[in-house]
Amino acid sequence: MWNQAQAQANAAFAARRRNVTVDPITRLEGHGKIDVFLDEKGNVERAYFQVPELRGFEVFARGRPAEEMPQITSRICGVCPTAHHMAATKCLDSLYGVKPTPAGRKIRELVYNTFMLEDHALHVYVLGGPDFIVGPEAPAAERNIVGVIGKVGVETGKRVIGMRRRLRELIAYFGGKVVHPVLGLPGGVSKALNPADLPKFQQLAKDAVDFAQFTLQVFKDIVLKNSEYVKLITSEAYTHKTYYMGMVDEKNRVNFYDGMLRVVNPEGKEFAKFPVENYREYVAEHVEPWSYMKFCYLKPLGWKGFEEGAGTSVYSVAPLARLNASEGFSTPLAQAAYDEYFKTLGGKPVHHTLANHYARVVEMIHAAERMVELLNDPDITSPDVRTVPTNRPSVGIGVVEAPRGTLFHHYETDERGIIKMANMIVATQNNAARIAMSVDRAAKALIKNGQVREGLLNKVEMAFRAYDPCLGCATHSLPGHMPLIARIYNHRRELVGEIEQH
Amino acid sequence: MTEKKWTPRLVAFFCNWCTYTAADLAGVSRLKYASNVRIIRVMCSGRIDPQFVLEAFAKGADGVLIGGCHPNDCHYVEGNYKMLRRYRLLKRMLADMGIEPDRFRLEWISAAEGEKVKRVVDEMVQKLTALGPLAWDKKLEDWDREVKALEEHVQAQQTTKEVANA
Amino acid sequence: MPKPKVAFYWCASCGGCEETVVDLAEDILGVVEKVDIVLWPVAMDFKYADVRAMPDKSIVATFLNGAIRSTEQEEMARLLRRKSQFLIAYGSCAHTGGIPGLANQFSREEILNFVYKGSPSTVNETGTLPQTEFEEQGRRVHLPALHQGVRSLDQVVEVDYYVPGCPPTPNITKAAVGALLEGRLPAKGSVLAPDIALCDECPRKATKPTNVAFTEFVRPHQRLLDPNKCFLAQGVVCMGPATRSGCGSQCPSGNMPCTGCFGPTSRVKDQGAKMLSSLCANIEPKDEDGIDKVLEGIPDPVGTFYRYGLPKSLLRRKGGLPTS
Amino acid sequence: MKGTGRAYEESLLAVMRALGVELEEVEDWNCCGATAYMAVDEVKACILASRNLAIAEKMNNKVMMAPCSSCYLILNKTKHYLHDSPQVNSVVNRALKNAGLSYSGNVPVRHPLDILINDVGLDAIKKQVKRPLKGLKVATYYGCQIVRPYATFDRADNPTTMDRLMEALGATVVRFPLKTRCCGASLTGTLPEPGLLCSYIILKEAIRCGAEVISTVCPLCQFNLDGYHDKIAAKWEHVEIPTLYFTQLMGLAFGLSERELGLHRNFVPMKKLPEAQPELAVR
Amino acid sequence: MENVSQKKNGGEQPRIGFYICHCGHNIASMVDCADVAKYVAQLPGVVLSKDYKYMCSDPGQEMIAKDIKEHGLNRVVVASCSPLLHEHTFRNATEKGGLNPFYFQMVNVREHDSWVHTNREDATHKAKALARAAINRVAHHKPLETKKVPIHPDVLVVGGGIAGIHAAMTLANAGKKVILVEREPTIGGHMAKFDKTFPTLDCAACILTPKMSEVGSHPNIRLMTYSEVVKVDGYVGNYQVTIKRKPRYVDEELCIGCQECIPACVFKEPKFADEFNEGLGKRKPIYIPFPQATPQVVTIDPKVCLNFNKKGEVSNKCKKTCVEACGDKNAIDFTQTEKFEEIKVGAIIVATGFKTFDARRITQYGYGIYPGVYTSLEVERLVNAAGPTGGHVVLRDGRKPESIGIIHCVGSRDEKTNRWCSRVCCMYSLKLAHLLKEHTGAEVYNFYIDMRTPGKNYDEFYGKLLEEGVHFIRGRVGEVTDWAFTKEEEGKLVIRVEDTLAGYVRRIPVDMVVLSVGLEPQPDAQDVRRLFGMSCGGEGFFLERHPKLAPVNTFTDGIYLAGCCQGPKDIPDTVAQAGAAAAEAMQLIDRGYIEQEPNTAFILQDECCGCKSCIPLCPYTAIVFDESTQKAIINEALCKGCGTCVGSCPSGSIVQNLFEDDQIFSEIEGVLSYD
Repeated sequence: MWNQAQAQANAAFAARRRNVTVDPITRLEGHGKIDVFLDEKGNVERAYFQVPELRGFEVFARGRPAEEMPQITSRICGVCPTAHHMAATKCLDSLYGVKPTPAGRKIRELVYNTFMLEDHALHVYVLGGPDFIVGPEAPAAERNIVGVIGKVGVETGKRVIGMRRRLRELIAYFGGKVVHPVLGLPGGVSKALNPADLPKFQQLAKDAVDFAQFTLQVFKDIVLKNSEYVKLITSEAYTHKTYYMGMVDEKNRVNFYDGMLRVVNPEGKEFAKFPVENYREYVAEHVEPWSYMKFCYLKPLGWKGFEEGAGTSVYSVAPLARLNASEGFSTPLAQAAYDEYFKTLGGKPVHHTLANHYARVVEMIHAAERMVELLNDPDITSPDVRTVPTNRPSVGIGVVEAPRGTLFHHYETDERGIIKMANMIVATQNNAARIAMSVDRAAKALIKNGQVREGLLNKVEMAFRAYDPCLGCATHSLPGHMPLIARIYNHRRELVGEIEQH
Repeated sequence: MTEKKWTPRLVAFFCNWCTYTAADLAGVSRLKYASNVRIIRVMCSGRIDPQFVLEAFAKGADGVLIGGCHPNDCHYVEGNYKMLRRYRLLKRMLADMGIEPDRFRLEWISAAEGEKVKRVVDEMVQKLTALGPLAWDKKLEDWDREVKALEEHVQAQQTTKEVANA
Repeated sequence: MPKPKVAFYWCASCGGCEETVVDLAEDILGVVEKVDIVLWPVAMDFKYADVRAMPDKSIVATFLNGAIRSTEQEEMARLLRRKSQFLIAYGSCAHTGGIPGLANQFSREEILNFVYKGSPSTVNETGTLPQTEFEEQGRRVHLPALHQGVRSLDQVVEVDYYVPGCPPTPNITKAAVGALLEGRLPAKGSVLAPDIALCDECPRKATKPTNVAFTEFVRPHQRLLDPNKCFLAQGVVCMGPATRSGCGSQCPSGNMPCTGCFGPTSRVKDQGAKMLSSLCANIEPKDEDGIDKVLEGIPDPVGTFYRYGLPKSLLRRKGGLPTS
Repeated sequence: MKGTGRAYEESLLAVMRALGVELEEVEDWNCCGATAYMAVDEVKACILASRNLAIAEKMNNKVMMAPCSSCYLILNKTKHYLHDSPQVNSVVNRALKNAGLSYSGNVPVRHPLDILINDVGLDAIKKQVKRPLKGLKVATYYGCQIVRPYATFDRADNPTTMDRLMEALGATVVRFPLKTRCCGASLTGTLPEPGLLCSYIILKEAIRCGAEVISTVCPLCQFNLDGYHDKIAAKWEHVEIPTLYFTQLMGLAFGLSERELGLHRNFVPMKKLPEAQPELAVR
Repeated sequence: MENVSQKKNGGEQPRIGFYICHCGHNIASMVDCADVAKYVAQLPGVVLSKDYKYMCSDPGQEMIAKDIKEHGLNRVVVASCSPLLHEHTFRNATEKGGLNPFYFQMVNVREHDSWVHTNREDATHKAKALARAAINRVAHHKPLETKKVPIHPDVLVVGGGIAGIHAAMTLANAGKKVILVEREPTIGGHMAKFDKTFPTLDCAACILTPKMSEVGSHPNIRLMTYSEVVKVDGYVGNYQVTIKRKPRYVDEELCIGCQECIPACVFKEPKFADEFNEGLGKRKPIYIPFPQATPQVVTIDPKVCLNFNKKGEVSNKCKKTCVEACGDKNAIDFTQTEKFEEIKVGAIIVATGFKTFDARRITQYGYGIYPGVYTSLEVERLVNAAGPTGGHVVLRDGRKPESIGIIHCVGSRDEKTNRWCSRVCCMYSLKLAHLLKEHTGAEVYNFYIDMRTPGKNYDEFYGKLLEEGVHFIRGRVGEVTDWAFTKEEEGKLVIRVEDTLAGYVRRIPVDMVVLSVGLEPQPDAQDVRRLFGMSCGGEGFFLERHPKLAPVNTFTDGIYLAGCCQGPKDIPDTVAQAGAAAAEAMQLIDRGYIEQEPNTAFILQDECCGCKSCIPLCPYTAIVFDESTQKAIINEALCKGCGTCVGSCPSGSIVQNLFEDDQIFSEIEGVLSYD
């Protein structure tokens, strides 16, 4: 029996081996790769944006007890582990058909919004923000946290760092660890909030709201007041007309933790609104032979290629998309910022990729306000944090809005709750097609008649850094910062240029 | 070594008081059994650390046999039960790692049962012969070769690069 | 005198290790002053070319996290090995293979086939798979090849020290950096964490009785867990006794059992085997059926005992899989 | 059994009916190839026997009951041969194939005694007893074949199943050392002298042991012990004692009529019959 | 506890000396010793590698000592027989050479190789692999000190038959304190029931009873009759034994054995089966088994005494005339109850004897069916002057037998019952044939399979019987019945047998049939085995440590075997073996201490995390949790060295001396690396 299996495996391997050519002289680790091919005139014929790695969590999840998935899948990404942890935990609720206790649910939401705020802050100040705060033209060596601190002042820097630490303390309080927390179990969470600790967290929440608004102010002062930046944001190079997806509550307001999924078309009209359990009817993944990343599209429309506008089936997620796909926020300050956001950028929907940065700041405010609400909820300190599941498990689907967009987990188990099948669609993957388009667009816009202009790569990098692509999630490679290597081939397919950018 | 045809390699861990003595008895009684078995003596089957079993497989054993006193007869009261409990889960885990159940066996053999030593060893060697080589040590070597190959290539490539730079 | 050169790098990891370094927060600034960081992609720009250009051994210490799965990662690991005096395997993946190491129970083909063909949301009539070399209208693009299995760093290059954990805590990271800068280094090959198991620092230690005999194993979701009582005393599998301490027993403080990310002590070759041995020996029943009944509580021994260390276990990889 | 053993069949069927045991006659059964044939050509005998087994298997019965000791022995012997010897097995199955049959060895061959004691059970039998054989002294005679060489349901040296059965019927079982001694049946045909001697010894000893009736399990034995009293008287002395099938005795105890039990077919009449219990006498 | 092995082994480079023993031809015939030596010579750390005819011989041992000095060896490996046989020999040799004896490792290439394999190439191959394992292992050895534990000087003897009696006397006369435990009311065992003993025909009682009374009065012997061992704890040199004393309702101290109580009993006539006379005689509820019983103390049988009810409780229904008869001696005490007593001893001799085969199991011989059929043991009583018939051989129906058949091998050499030969039956059958002929003048027939008469003057005795005109018919008897075929047979028992010498089946009518029943293990042998941690052979007799070299030792040190509990044997062999067992016990306790294998375990205090996993695993509660240090510690004195805790310590913080992880890992690596 087992011998047969071995034989088959070997045969399969031998068969594959013929087309897997192990090429040891490979690209350097961690690079997203862009191969640009020119036509006779020296204009861009085609640019390939590649993601070079794959780990296969879906497969090695098999045979594991379902309750371990929140901890196992959080290792997909160490930057947004809480997103995976929470999606998996909700997936367990659905798997065991168990409803979390009020306290259990609210603690999850609290932790999740805290994480949202913390993660967005990381991006704004450390990963993506420097492009604007320090400036896109600034020397690379300064476009980092140190540079940011230089720009906004050590005090602010300390404030940012301090706030992030306190936010992460709250996550650690419930999750044991900040990176890869352990609180999630079907029917609730593992640990209750000790009333004695409530005040310090309430204080934190208040400070968080101030911090979020302060951040919005910083963004306005440094970015919006700078017409150069605004021109950049709204420029054609960074604009794609696609569909947008996001999770909304019963009133179509943004919700990170729970709700229905809503999709709007390039005109901003509702295209679909569906319960997460039906995701397979709306979302599909397309495979290209030149990347380990799969490309999502709207299943009812079919794969139409890397097209935009009316004919496209490509959709986008993450802050920009969430705001486009919703009709506001449930909290006042965020709602105000929401209205101002669309006013500033000329109404819904906003197609400017770089507007993600702005939308992100708006979301920070909502996350902070939710923290306040939840910490003032009497349920939050109830010791009754978990319902022990009693139903026979079979299929579970759990979805949350990760900082970088909609995150799908889907498990099928045997009656003991042992995983038979696991499927995950991670945030960045939803954006993969649009990112590829952005790269292609940037290349076409910036390479003319064989003239490869300097700064090309930074511009290209900005194009997708705005998505805050977590390729750690999508496959692997580094979160936020995406080192690049671009190779330029002429129409005779000869390598004519190679530029590294870090 | 001249290349002779493959025969299974069976590592046996026998407790000093019952099974090892039984193996001695088998000798004294001049019973004849397969020479593939290699007996390692421990004081009690309770001493047998699952690490030993894994190590034996990893180092190339095709099968592992554990011998202890019959239930209630353990020289140390209950050591054999401790081993039995480990055995039940270890066997399942080995299966999950692709090692067939027939390759791992626990037998109670009392000091008087030299006959049984013969029987069990012969049976097991027969089963292992049927199963064919496990050769875990070779598997790991092959696997290491996967990276060694690249190392050499990189070395070569590196030198050429340096030459180019210079 | 010039500041010692230090590098941080990542292979097949989730980025969580990098987060930990960022989590040193204020301390980062401190570190930055003491050393000259020549490579830290997560937070600072640099050029690989510069690294390649450096003379061998010119980097004092490289902290490398992540397991080795692709040819790229392997090549980079070799490069940094050459350039560094000390290569430090940072975090579970580099140390023992980490959670991605669980892929060693499956073949590369199983993974590719499910991800690109089998998964319920994938539409792939043509059965396309990513190719290491792909050509369309003469345009040829490459992808790095995936290795058959996942490896810990020391299964690819020589490693001087290990910093365990998934991720390592800021404390032991600080301690490690400190030890390096002040040259207080233990024997080569040491793990830079206490060589004593987790119970030693676990706040629940006192609540473990001396006569635990398991009549059942409880999976965490099956019962409400006492937030103060030893998990083993509650019948919940906790890897603490077989796992290095140094993390400050974070998971137990989150009211969940230890899953073993710090790896075994220096005296143990195979963390899983040891934990299995200790748990089983203490089972109450004496008859096979009774024993098996109790063991039903451990449905996935490999995932339970080798959650972070399958590639570094004695067997390393499931048998019968292609090896190269 | 249709011939000499007629009474056995009748009584057996009657008793089993009373006990609610379903019996199905093997369709188109043939001679088991016993005694004579077995002595000449074992393999051919096996083929004969296995044909019956094959048919029984085809009729998917659970067990095959062989009331005749010879048949019981031969069928079992055949089973053993087929099981132990691949050669015999192949020969036999080839032969069966021609007849469109096959035998896998699934149907066990069992003796009525075995079934009565171990399946039906003495309690069930006791329940059926209407006229206990009070005070009737029985010598239980098993004959040479049902416990040798395959002592499957009783021990070879000193079988007791029939003893227990008779006691259950209320009879008194006398100690009878010749329980399993040969009755000489197969000899009487060819060499009358020693054959009759065997029968004589058994009858004589039964009487000496104080038996009023011999209970037997085998048509041959019954015929032999029952049929030659005058010849024996002529040669040695007059030893008259009735020899009944154990099933006939059961029938009597169950209150069945002598006719349905075929008692009229016996040469030596059963003089002392258990007298009806008053309350039962009414019907 | 500071066992030396916590010191690392100096870290000096191993310089290993390897020796492979030919053991005459035992090893050399199947293993190419020279080739093995050649192979080992090139292994790392090996400085010399030799093969030699007899390593265990003096020259062999001296060679080791000499080489150590000359070649500066610091490790020694010998490949020869089983370590259970000669490990100590070679450790001493190693020590003579000035090394710590535990720098030695032994390879078993005889019992585990040359003796069990048939292909020289394979056997040699295996020898190399095993040798390599030992070479690997010995490099990890550490210096150890054997622990000396004092031995309790007293000895326990279990069973008061001739074996137990002789062993007890031997020890007592050597000045050892002995506790002799017997479960019956008197010592004497089977031998006390015999009439005469073969081949000398001297009266058993005459030679046994003096020994019995000696035992009873010996200052060094404490006699505990009507008692049973129920629990044995401890280990060699220090056993704690719990003994159950059954109430005999008579105070042994006060009873003087006058036996006036017996006639006084309310039962005027003895009417209960008398065990001592195999039920052929009768006794009263208050009785003494036989006149020379030791101790001379009566016993009351509550099962039949009127003063007890069915449940065996005192009912005081009886007039208790016995108590009156006893008068002011006040020996009779109905208040007695079961008592348990714990004693300490250094060594134990098990002499629990045998039981005779139950002849009922062979129904065709008619025992229990025909009154004329007897067992040999019954006949012993029948011919005995002190027996139930006063030595007159009369059948149960009062007749005097004119013809007697003695059937041999009843329950011996028989696939259906017991496979083994009981060794004594042929001889005692001859003895009984003689005695019966002597007493009755009857015709005596012996039915035998083979006559087995090895032993001093045994075969001569057989010859004597032939001259006496006893008939010998070779053939296993088919059946014994009472049905007559001819006039002569009427009223007789007819023995049907195939006379394999004459070659035809015979019917032999006799008046009396004697079944020479074989010897079997005691029915409770398995429980006793567990009690003392011994093993049983397939047939159920206790297993000796080595059939040749340790015939009275068991696998448990300090526990020895004597008499038929180890296997059927006659009186002289039994006595000789009892003496040997006594000598073994003496050489143990006279040493005053025993050296314990230093294979105890200890916990690395700095490394133990205090998870307490090991504590419940120790069957000797040697592991305790030290609240002050919050770590577990092992009490070395209590540790027996099973290593279960070591194999189970999740952080590898427990070490077992002599069986350290590294040592075993290196052994595994070794056995697999040579291929």
